[in-house]
Amino acid sequence: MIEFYNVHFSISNKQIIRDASLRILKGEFVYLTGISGAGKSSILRLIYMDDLPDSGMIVVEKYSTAKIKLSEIPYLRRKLGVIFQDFKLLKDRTVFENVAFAMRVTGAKSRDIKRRVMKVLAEVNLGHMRNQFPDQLSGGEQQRVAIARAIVNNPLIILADEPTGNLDYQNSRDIMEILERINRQGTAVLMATHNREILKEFPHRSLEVKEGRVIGL
Amino acid sequence: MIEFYNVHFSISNKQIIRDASLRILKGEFVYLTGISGAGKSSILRLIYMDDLPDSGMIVVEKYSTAKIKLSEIPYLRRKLGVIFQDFKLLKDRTVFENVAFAMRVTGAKSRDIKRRVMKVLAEVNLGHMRNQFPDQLSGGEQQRVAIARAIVNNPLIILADEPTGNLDYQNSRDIMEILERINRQGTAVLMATHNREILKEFPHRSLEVKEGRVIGL
Amino acid sequence: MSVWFSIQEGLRGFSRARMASVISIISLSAALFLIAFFLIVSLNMQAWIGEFRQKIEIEVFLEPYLEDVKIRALEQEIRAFPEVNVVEIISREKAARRFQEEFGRSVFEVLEDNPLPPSLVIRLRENYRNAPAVTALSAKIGRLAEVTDVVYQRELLNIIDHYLRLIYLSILGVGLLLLLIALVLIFNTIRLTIAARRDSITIMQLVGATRGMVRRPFVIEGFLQGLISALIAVGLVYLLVHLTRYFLPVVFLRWEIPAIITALGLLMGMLSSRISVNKYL
Amino acid sequence: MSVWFSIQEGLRGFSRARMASVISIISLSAALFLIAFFLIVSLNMQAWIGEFRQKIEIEVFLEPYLEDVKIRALEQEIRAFPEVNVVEIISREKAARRFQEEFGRSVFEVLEDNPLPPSLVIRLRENYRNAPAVTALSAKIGRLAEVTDVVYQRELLNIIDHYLRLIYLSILGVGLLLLLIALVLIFNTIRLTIAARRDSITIMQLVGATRGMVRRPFVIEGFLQGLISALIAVGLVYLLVHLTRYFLPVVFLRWEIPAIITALGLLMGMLSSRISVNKYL
Ligand SMILES: Nc1ncnc2c1ncn2[C@@H]1O[C@H](COP(=O)(O)OP(=O)(O)OP(=O)(O)O)[C@@H](O)[C@H]1O
Ligand SMILES: Nc1ncnc2c1ncn2[C@@H]1O[C@H](COP(=O)(O)OP(=O)(O)OP(=O)(O)O)[C@@H](O)[C@H]1O
Ligand SMILES: [Mg+2]
Ligand SMILES: [Mg+2]
Repeated sequence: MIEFYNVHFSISNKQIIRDASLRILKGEFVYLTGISGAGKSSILRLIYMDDLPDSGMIVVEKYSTAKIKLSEIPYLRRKLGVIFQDFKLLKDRTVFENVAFAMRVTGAKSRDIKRRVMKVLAEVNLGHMRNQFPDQLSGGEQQRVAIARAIVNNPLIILADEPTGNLDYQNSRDIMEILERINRQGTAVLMATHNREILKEFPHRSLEVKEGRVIGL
Repeated sequence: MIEFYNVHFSISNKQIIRDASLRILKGEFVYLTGISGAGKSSILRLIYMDDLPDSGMIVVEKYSTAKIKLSEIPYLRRKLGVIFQDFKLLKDRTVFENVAFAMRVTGAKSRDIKRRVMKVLAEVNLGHMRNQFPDQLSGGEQQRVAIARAIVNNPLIILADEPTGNLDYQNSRDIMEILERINRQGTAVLMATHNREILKEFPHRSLEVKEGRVIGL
Repeated sequence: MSVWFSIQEGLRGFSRARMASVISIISLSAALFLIAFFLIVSLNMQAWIGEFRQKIEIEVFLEPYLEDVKIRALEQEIRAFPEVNVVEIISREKAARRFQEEFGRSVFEVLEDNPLPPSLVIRLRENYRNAPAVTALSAKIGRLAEVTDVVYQRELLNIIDHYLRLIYLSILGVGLLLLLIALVLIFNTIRLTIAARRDSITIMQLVGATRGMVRRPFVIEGFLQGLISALIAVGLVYLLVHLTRYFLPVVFLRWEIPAIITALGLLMGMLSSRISVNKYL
Repeated sequence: MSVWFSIQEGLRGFSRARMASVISIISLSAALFLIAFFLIVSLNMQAWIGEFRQKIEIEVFLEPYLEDVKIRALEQEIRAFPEVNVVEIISREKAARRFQEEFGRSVFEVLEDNPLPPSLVIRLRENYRNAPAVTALSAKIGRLAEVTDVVYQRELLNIIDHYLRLIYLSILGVGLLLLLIALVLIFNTIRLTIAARRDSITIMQLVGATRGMVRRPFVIEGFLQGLISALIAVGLVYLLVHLTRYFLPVVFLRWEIPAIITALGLLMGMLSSRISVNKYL
């Protein structure tokens, strides 16, 4: 599902990932840990191909960095559900529109979009906030919108970057349960997190990013 | 230091805080908890007077919402150090400039600014990143810049909104130790957090925001 | 499906960034109005110059005591020339009246007899109202029997020809300049509004939108802005022409001007949007 | 201290938002150039109109056989009038030459004697080159002894007076219009660049900056943008005038134009910034 082969990656002469290799199978649930600035978000960015590696190869589903065309990247991304660390919500759209947008780009029908978006908003306990704009939401509410958008398309893989950083214990558990349920339905989940309580309560395989390498724990 | 007297606050017809009263003394360290969307950030916003209450009164240091003039608010804010939940870094300035800006508005001398900024950046383990721009930083690094900016002026009160949400265990402990040290020097700290590990390891008085009210635990 | 998506997104984007849209439309209208205004001025100037050239005359002096029949025969002959539009006969009596006007005295004050010759005044067809054509025609007429002299304002004609070429060149220069300025202003305005939304552009792509899906709504928005601005500019132009008519009855407007303005607005709106958004794709 | 802070911040802001600054400066230059261009055109037009009015003449016909001494005496008398600038004597011989030019035949072809009277051609002082003054002066001169007739192109003069008023009105109208368009464009451009930085404005205030501390750097930035744009516009104007001189030797430039443009650039840069930033304070 996701494979890194000796990946090197640097930005503006700064080596961020050096010789990282990893493999995540279909339907796996994997944590990505490491101290602040270790390179967790960079690894996720390489997976959704916002950046491409300097050397080595990354294979995500049927797409490989060795031969993917720029025009194919959007289609790769539609198979991924990404929860960005900084949420990346569209400021000029309501909660509903933000989540719906990810479905609209796939060409889904309005009626299906409406039904499905309402359903995932309810799952993250935000049904009543669908007409608010992002800057009218609390930090945790924004994070839950980002989560809703990531799962709305029933993706093959979920990339979750610190998805509970702004959530209280109960909301965090709810989100984890959603992710585990989706995972049980066959979706692979790769989740970067610092939350040791979560790691303990919802145990899964962990990978640690350290000095630019990925180490299985 | 900080007093709320029967504060009511609503935005666009939505009642967010109802009849909240609290008192935080000089040099106290107080946690603010509550589920996502409870109103923690709103209470902090009322303290730094980005919003004013509909009724009731808030007193912060020598400033009271009952009689503060708009032109006095900047002077109130210079006595506070705020770590915003969404960091609120200036995107077009480097790490150094972001932290320095909070000092420059107070009219500090360039030489003092330089020395002090370097010092607080070192404290949050970011000395080597002083010339990067915020979007060249990881989430946790951005959060630490926000923390550095909040403490750079040796404020009377620190308002910290989820300051460890994007930090690993070790960095979180480092930050907590910085906050406790500053607190011991007489600075009051009001910290909104969901991190139960932190609450357990660094025990202090806790206030819970629930249904718009503030409850002492 | 995808077209409908683009149109919906374009319309929404338009109302979403309302402040920026309003500012763009104001600026675009102003720039388009400028061009329309220039087109009207140059169109009217061209008309005035045409009127002016119409007044070019060649005066053909005939034998002093030529009979009326012969004069008329000569008039017929000259009228048949392809260059000639109108021929007016100035009889000896008319010439005497002209003398009075010119010199403040009647010919008959000094003489019983009128010594002034009859003449023909020739006006030219449109394509021949210039110095070379007039010179050629004068030479041709000068060779006719019974013609004593052919007079035209050679100097004036040269000056007119010279200055009118300059005026045409100036109009062309000013026009190109204004067009350039307007294009730059329109492009810059749209570019600024799109730069303000570059975060959104990035996010849309991260969420799986293709470049076309991101670009097309912006192009449609640009189209709409161009359209609305062009309509406003055309409205202002009509208003201006209407008001100006109170002072200058000659001002007129051709349907081509609204058409040019609208086409320019649409094209620039779409093109500027496209180029600007491509910077962030 | 605070002044130094503002200047530093202003300069930094200028280089920080480089793309927006460059776009603003291009747009501002274009708008200022437009105004400068219009000022030059209207200045030159005014000069041309002045030249044209200089050519207004009154022709005073005298008794046919008046002696030269008396003609000269009359010339002296008329020259003393406050309205009169230059008086030229057209002797009888000169009049004969004019006749030849006008009618294509020599006076001496028909007559031994020259029947044409001498005359005086009067050019006027600047303030009297208009229809009412000319009419009044003509009447006054007509009453002098030995003057038989006073001739001037009454109709032409009326037309000139009428059209020149219209031209002045048009220039004024066009000028106000262009000024308005330029002001709108400058204001909108600056407003868009500042709107793009409203997040920064909010953050600065949250961190303890006073309204003045936020506002002043933007005003200084606007000042700089205005200054640079004005310099570019003035440079372009000089270039344009220089190039135009190859075609139209009359084009000239007064030092007031660069001054006006620069003042306008500075003022609009500062004012637009101030108004725009105040929206977010
Ligand atoms: N555009 C950039 N230019 C320069 N350095 C960058 C850039 N983006 C990221 N970095 C650096 O790369 C390193 C890894 O960043 P990354 O965001 O992957 O860390 P992370 O593991 O997600 O950290 P966190 O837990 O704090 O989010 C950081 O030190 C960061 O400063
Ligand atoms: N501008 C606004 N307009 C409307 N509602 C708002 C606005 N700002 C905040 N709210 C609402 O007020 C409530 C409290 O928000 P607040 O940010 O204080 O929550 P919080 O306790 O900080 O939550 P979190 O832990 O998720 O950050 C939320 O339900 C939020 O949606
Ligand atoms: Mg990260
Ligand atoms: Mg909050």
